[in-house]
Amino acid sequence: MKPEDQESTSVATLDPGPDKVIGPGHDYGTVTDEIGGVVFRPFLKTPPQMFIGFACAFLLVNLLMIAVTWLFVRGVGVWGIAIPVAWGFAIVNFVWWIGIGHAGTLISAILLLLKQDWRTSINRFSEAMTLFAVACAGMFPILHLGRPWLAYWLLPYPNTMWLWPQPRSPLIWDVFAVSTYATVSFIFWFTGLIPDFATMRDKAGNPVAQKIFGMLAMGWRNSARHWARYQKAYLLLAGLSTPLVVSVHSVVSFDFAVAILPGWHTTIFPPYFVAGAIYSGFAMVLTLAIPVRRWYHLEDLITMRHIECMSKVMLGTGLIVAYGYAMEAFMAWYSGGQYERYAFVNRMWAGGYWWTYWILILCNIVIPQLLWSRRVRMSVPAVFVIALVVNVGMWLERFVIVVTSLTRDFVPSSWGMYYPTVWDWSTYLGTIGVFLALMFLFIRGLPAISIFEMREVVHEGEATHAHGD
Amino acid sequence: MAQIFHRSSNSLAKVTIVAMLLIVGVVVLAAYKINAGSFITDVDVAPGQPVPFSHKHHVGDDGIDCRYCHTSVETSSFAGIPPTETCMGCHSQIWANAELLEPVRASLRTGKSLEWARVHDLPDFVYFNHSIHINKGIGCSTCHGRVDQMPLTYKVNTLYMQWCIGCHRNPAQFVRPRDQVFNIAYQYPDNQLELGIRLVKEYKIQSLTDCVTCHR
Amino acid sequence: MPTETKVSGQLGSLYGIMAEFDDPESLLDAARRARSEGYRDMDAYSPMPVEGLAEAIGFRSNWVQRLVFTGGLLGAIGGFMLCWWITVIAYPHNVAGRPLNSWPAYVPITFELMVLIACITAVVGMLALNGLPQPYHPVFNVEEFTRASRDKFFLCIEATDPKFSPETTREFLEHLNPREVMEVAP
Amino acid sequence: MKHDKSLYWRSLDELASTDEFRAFVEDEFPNRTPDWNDPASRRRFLRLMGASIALAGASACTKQPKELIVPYVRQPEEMIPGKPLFYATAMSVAGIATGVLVESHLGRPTKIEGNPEHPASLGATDAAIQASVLTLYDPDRSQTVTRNGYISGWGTFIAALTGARDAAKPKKGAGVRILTGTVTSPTLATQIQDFLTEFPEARWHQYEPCGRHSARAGAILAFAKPMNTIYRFDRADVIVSLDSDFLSSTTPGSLRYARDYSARRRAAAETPDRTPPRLYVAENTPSVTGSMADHRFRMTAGGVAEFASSIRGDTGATSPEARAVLKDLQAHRGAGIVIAGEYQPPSVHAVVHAINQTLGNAGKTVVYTGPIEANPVDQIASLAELVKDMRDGAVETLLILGGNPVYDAPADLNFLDALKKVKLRAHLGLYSNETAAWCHFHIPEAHYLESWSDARAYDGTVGIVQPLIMPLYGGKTPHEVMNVLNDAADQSAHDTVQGYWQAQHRGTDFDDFWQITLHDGVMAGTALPEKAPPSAKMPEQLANGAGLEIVFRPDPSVGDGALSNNAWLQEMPKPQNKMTWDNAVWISPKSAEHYGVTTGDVVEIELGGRKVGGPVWIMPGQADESLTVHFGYGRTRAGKVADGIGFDAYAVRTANTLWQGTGASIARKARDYKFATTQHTQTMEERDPFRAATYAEFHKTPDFARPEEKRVPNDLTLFPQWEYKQHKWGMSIDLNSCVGCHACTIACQSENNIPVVGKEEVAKGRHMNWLRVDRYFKGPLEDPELYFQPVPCMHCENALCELVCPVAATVHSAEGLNEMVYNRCVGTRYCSNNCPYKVRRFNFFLYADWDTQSLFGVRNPDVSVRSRGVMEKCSYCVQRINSAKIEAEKQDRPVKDGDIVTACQQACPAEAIVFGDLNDPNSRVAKLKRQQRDYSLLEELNTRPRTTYLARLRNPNPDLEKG
Repeated sequence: MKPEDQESTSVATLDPGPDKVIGPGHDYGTVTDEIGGVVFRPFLKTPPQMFIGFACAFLLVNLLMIAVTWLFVRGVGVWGIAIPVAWGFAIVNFVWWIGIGHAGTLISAILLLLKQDWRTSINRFSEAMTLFAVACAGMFPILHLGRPWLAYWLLPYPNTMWLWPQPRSPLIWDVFAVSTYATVSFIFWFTGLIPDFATMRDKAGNPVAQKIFGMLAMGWRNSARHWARYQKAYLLLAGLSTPLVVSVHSVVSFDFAVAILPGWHTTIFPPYFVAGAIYSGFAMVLTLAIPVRRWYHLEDLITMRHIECMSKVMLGTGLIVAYGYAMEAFMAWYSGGQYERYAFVNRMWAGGYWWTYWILILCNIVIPQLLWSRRVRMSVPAVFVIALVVNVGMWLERFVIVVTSLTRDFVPSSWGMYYPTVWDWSTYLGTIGVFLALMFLFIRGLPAISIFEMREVVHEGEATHAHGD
Repeated sequence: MAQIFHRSSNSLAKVTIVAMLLIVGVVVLAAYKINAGSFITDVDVAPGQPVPFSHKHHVGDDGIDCRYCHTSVETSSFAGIPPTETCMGCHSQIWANAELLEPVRASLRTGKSLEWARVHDLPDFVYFNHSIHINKGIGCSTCHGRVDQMPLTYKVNTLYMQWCIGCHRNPAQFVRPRDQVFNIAYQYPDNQLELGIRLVKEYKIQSLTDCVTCHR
Repeated sequence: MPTETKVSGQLGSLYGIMAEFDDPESLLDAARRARSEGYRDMDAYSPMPVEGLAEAIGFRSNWVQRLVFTGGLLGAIGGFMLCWWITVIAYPHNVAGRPLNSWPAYVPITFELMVLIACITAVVGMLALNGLPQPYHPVFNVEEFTRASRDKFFLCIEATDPKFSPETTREFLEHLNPREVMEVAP
Repeated sequence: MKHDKSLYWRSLDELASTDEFRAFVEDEFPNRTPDWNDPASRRRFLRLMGASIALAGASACTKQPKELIVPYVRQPEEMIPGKPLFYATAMSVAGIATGVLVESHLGRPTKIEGNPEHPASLGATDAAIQASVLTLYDPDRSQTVTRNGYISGWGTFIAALTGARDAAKPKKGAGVRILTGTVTSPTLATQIQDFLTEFPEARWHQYEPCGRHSARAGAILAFAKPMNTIYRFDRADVIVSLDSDFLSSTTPGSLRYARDYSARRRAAAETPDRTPPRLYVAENTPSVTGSMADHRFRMTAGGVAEFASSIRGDTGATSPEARAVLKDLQAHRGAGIVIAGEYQPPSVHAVVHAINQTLGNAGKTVVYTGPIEANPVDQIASLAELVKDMRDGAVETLLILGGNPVYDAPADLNFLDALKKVKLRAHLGLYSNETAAWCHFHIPEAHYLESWSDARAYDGTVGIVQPLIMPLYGGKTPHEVMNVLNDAADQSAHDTVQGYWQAQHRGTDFDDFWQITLHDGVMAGTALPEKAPPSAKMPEQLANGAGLEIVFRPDPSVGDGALSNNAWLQEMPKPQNKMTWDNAVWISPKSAEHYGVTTGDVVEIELGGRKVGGPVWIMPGQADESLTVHFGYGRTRAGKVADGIGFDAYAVRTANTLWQGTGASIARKARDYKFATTQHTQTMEERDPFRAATYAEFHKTPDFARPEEKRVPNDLTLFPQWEYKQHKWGMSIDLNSCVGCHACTIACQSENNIPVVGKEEVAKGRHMNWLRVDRYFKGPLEDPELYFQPVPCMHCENALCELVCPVAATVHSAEGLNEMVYNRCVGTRYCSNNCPYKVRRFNFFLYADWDTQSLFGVRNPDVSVRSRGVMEKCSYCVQRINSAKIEAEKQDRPVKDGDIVTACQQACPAEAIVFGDLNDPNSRVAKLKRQQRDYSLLEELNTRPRTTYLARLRNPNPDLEKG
C-alpha cells in the first residue's frame, strides 16, 4: 500500500477510557498503519506544533553551543562555583537528567517483568527519552572538569605514565555506571526497534527509505525462530536492566553518600535517589506523552489508563521520596551529630537557600498529593501540570542536596554562598534544548510506539474477547 | 515486494562488520606506535645546534671527562652547560680560526650567549636532580647513552614517565659502582642484578615512586 | 477460497512453498499439522511473536542464555580484576590510608561490567544465532510477504525437506485453507 | 631551606656587573601590566586557547615545544645553576631597618627571609618584607628619568641639578631644599650634612607620613631631648599597652617584640613553674596585639589618654580596671612595661615614660638609647616650614628623595599648591606617583634589592644594604642623587657607602671587616648604648576632646601607601575583618546603630570641614563613638594594582589631627558597597575550631583541649593502619603564640608561586592563599575576644580528598604527605568538596600570569606554576623537604631536625609554627605534639591530621575576672 492512504485507513481516534490500553476497532493492520503513519506522513503534514517546538529547542541548542564555547575558552570560572561550593548547576543537572533517564528502562524492563499491559504503548519513547536524557547528563561530568580535554584520563587505558584511574572514587564508579547504562539503554532500545524496522522497511514507499530501514532491520523476517531467540534475549535484557537501573542511581547517589559532607553523608541516599529518579522519570514521560498523543491523535493508543497508571506510579514514588526526606531529617536529629543536625537547620531556615527547600517540599510532596483524587488523575491538564511541577521539584531537590550542603560544612570560617551566572543557566537550558530537539526528531523519524508489541496487545485483546463470548 | 538487497549483500554485511572491527584495532595500534615513535619522542633525532658540537670528538676521541663541561652535575639538579669561556679555553689555542667555531668566538666577543637546543627536555612540571642520581651510582650513559659515539647529540630514551618509573621501582637493574658513573663505555656485568642489589644496599638507595619525588 | 496458485520465480528452482493465513491461530494449527505430517524444514512468519509457534515448528535452543551467563561471568571477573590490578599491581598508592586492595570499593565497577558484557552478548548473540544481518532472503521474493510484518501469517515449507515435493506439499498446504499458497523462489 | 652561610652569602659586586638576568625582565611592552582586578581583560582568546592546548600537550601524548638552553658567557664563581644563593641585606620601612636574607636563583632574587643574625629580625619577617620582592619586579615601577613627563636621561638631570646648585652657590645655597623621609642611614645623613656645610643656607626637611612623631615629641616632652625607647618583653611580667600595637609591623622592632613576648607565653605554657606574662591592652580598634590581650579595655583613642593618667599612680585610679592594672603594675615593679601607642599623642608618651620610671621599669624592662634617627626633628614642623617657604617663593630647587608628600602630606598644609611655586622640582621614587606628576624631574629609585646603602634597626644596629641584582629599570639610590649635589656625580653608591664606613673604621683590617659585615648583614657593635634618661617630668592631667572621633592608622596590609601597588599585600586579608583590596570606615555595632549605618553603606565622613567618602564596616570590638580609617588607598598614580581602589584618608588628616580628631560627623550617601572578604562567618557557631582556656582552668583540667567525647581511638577502623617507616612529617601550630600577623600567608604566597586573583574573584570566594588565617570573634558582639587560627593543609592520614579523586591526582606519599599532583589533576573539584577543612584552592581561570614577563622573575623555580583548571593546596613546602633530603643523602647523613623549615615557619615572628619528623621522638614537633594542649581540628572525623594545634591559654587578672 502507498503511504498516502494510511491516514485514511487509521481508525477514528477516540479515547477508550481508563480501563482500556487500546481503542476499539483496532486490528493488526490499523495499529501498524497508525503508528507507522506518523513516520510516513509527508513532511509538510507534520503537525505545526512539532515545527514550533523543534524551532525553540533548536534555539536552545545554539545557546548551549555558545555557552560551552565560552566555557572552554575561559574555564569553569564562568560559572558561579567557588570554594566552598565547588559543584553547582553542572552536577545538579547531571543528577537531574540521569534521574529522568530512569523511567525508560524502568518501564521497559521492570514493567515487562511485572507483565503490565499498559507498559506497551509508552515504553518505546520512554526508552528514547532515557537515551537522550542520559546523553544530556553525560555532557556535564565532562563540561564541569577544570581541564575537560583530559576527560579521557578517567578511562582505564594503558598509557606512558603507567597511571590508571582510582577505582575507590565514586566518580570512577559513575564513569562505569553511566556509560554502561547508556550502552545498555541503547541496545535495549535498538533491539526493540529491529522488528519495527522490518515493518517500516516493508511499508516504506520510496527505495531510499526501504534501503535505510532495510539496513537497520538487518534482514529481520519475523520468523518463528527469530522471535523465539529474540524474546529470550529481550527478556534477559530486561532482567539485567532492572538491577542496572537500580544500581545506576545508587552509584550516582554514592557521589554524595560516600563523601563526608553533612547532608551528603547519608546511607538512605541510594534507595531514595532511585525512587526520586523514577518519580522524575515518570513525570517527564507524562510531560512528553501528553502533548504528543494530542498532536498525533494517539489517544486510542496512549489511553487514559496509561496516564492514570503513570500518575499512580508518580504518587507512589513521590511518597517514597517523601519518606526519604523525613527519614533524612529524622536521622540527622536522632544521630545527635552536631554537623548533621546543623546541615538540616541550614537547609530549612538558617542558610541562604532555605526557600529552595520549602519550594521543593511543595513541588515534590504537597502538590502531587492531589493525585489521590481520581478526578485529578482523570484530568489530562491537571496531570500534565503536576508532572511539570514534579520536574521542577526534583531539580530543586538536587540543588538543595548539592549546593545547600556545600555552603556550610564543618569549619565556619570557610562558609560561603553560590550565585549561578548566566552561563550556568544557558548550559542548563541548552541541554533541555538538546533533549527536546532529539525527542522531536525521534518522534518524527522512528516509530514512537512499539508496533509489534501493539499487535501483541491486539492479539491478547482478541483472545480475551474470544473468551468473553 | 521484490528483494530490496542483492544476494551478495548478505556476505557483504558480514564482511563489513569484520572490517570495522579490524579498522578500529589498527587505528588504536597505530596511535600507540606513533606515540612511542621518534616523531613524538624525538628519540634518535639530533636537533639543529648553533655549533655542530660533537660529543664523539670531545668525549670519544679527546677523552674529556663529562664534568669538565657539565661542572655542576655532582652538586646541583642541573648538570650545567659550559659557558662560552670554557669552550674558548681550548679553542683560543686549537681551531682558533675554524669557520665552524665562529658563533662561539662571536659569543665571547659580543657577550651574547650561545643558544643551544635542549636535547633532553623534561616537561616543566617534572623536577629532576642530577646530583642525587650521580651520587647514588646511576651512570651518565644509563640515561644519555653512548654520547661518545654521537657526532651530534640525540636522546636515546623517551624520558616518558614509565621509563623513569621503570628504574625507580627497581634501581638494582641500573646502578653501577660510584667510580664507574662517568665511564661512558661502562658495560653492565652479567651478574648485574646481584651486583645491583648489593649496591642498592650499600648506597642506601630507596626506590622512590611517590609523586612528589618528581612533581611539586 | 482461492484455487489458482501464483508462482513467483521460475519452476524447478524453488526455495519452498508458502501459505498465507489470516490469524495466528490458524498459522499455529497449520504448523502443528505440517509437523505431524512429517515436515521438518519449515519456518513460520508472524507480525508478532506467537506463543508456541516455535515449538510447533520444532525449534528449541538455550544458546542465548548460556552465552549471556558466560558473558556476565567474564564481565564480573574482568571488572574486579581490573580494579585489583590497578591498585595492587600497576601503581600501588596509599590512598586515604585505605589498604591497596580496598575490595568493597570495587563492587560497583564489578557489577556494572557484568551487566554491560552480559547485555552486549545477549543482543550480539541473538543476532548471530539468527544469522543476522541477512538483508537478502528468498522469502522476500514473495510479493505478499511484506504483510508478514503487518497483519498476515505465513508458513513456509522449504525445498530442502526430504518429504518436500512441489505438488504434494502444495496440495497439503492448500487444504489447510490458507488465503493463498505461493512458491518461493530461492 | 638550609643555607650554608660559610659558603654563600657574599657580596655581589661581580655578579651585579653581569647582564644575564636583565633578560628575565626585558618586556617588549614596558607599559603592559596585568590588571589584577579584571583577569578577563588581560586574557586574549587565542592566547588562552593556546595555553590550554599547550598544557594539554604537555600532559597528554603530544609533542613538546622546543626549548633552548642559554648558558652564561662568563659564569660567575659561586654560581651553580640550579642552586640558590643567599645574601644578607636590610629592608627599611619608614627609615628603620630589618635585616633579611634573600634567596637568589641565577642572580634573580625570589624570596626574602629574616636574617637570624639581625637583632630586629632573628630570622623572622613580616608580610611587608615578604612582599617587597614582588615590588622589585613590579612592571608599574617607573622605568626612566622623566622631565616634564617626557622621557629624559640621568645626564640631563645631572646637568639641571648641577646648574641649580651652581646658581645657588653665591646665595650659600639659599632656596635649595631637600625633602626626605626619616633618615637613619649614616651615609646618607653625612652626605646631606656635607652638602649643608658647603651650602649653609640650604635646608633639609624630613617628613614621614606614618613616622614616629609622637614618640619623638613624647621623649622631648619628658626628657627635654630625643631618646629612643627599647622594650624588653622577655623580662616583662605585666605589660600595659596604651593603644600600642607592638606585635604588628606598625611598631619598629615588632618582630623582635613578638618573638620575645611569645617566647614568654610559650615557656609558661610548657613549664608550669614559669609565670605567664599578663597583657592589658587599651585601644579603640581591635588590633593583633589586642587579640593577644588577657584584658582588652575598649575605649576611644582619646580615652586612652585619660586611662593613661588614671594609672599614673600619683592621682588615684578612677575605674576598677585602672585600679586593677595599677595594682598589678605595682606588684611587679621593675618587671612591668607600660607602652604607649605609636599614634597616641606625645603627652601620653610622656606620662608613660614617667610611669615606667616611677615603677622602676626604666633601665630594666624599658631601656633608653640615643635617637636612631640621624637628625631627629619635629617632622610636621619641618614640613610646615618647607610649605611656608615654598608658598613665599623662597624655594627655588626642591629635591624630594623618596616619599609622596602630594598624596600623604597633612591636608591643611595644601602641599601641592605650595609645591607648584617651586622653580625646579625633582622627585626620586620607585613609582612615578602623585608627587612625581607635579615635579619637573622624576628619577626612578633603585629598589633596596638593587641598592647599596645602610640603615639602622630599632636598636640602632647598622645593616648594610647590598644589591642582589642590577637596577632593573636603571634606578638610582638617594646616595647617587646626593653625590650629584656634592659634585661627585661619578661616584657610585657602593663607593659612597663603603667609603663612609672606611672613614669610620678604626684599624687596618677594613676589607675583612667589610666582608664580614656584608656576609652577616649586621655591623657588629653598632647597637646604640643604653643611656639612663633624666627623670621624666609628668605632664598635667590629660583631657580628651568630645564628639565623634576619627582615628587615622596606616593600613594593616599596605601601610601608609608606599606599598599600595603590591598585589600580594592588596589581596592579603586584613587580620581583623579579612577584607581585601579595600579600606573602610570601621565603626562599632552600637555606633553604627546610632548613626543608622551598616556594613556596605557608603558614607561621607567630615572632620574640620574636610570630607571624604568611603564604605562602612561594622567592626565588633571597636570603641563606640570612634571611627577608624586607614591610609594607603585612594591612590591615583600608584600603578595598575592600586589606582582607584578604596578612599584617601589623608584627605581629612591635618597637622594637628595627625592620628585622631574629634568632632567628626558621618552621613550615608549610598548603599550596598561590595566588599571582597575571605571569611564571611564571624563566629565559631557553637563549634570549637579554636580552643582556649585560662591558666587556672588549664592546671585544673590539663586536657581541656581534647575532651573525651571528641577522641577517636586509633583502632576504630576496619582497615589496618598504614605505617610510615622512614619519615613522618607533621606540623604543630601554637595558637598561644600566634599573633595573627599574616606573615606566613605572604611567605607561603612568595615561596609557592601562588597567584593573585583580584577583587572580583576574591568576592566570589576564589582567593588562592594556601595558608589562610581564620579569624573568630567570641563573646559579646560589642566587645568580643579576637582569635586567629592559621589553617594550612592538614595532611590527614585518612585524607578524604584522596579517596574521591578519580585520577589519583592527590595521594599519600610514603612519608605521609598529602601530595597534590597538578599535572595529573583534571579538575573535578570533588576533593575540595570532601575536604572538611576547605584548604584546597582551585584555578577557576588561568590565574597564573603568563603575559607579564617582568613578573616571571619573582617565581620560585622549584615550584610548578599551576595552570587553569587544576586544584592546588599547601604541600608542606615539599620542594624544601626534597632538597634537604637530597643534601642529606649526598652527605650520607640522616635529615636532622631543623634541616627542613617551611616558608610559613621561617617567617613566623612568634615561632608559632613548627614542622618536623614525628618519627623522631626528640624533634621539636614531636615534643610539642606530646603536650596536653595539642588537639587536631575536627578530630571526631577521624581524619587523623598531621597538622595539629596547641590551645590558647589566657592569664586574666583575678581581680578583674571577679568584677
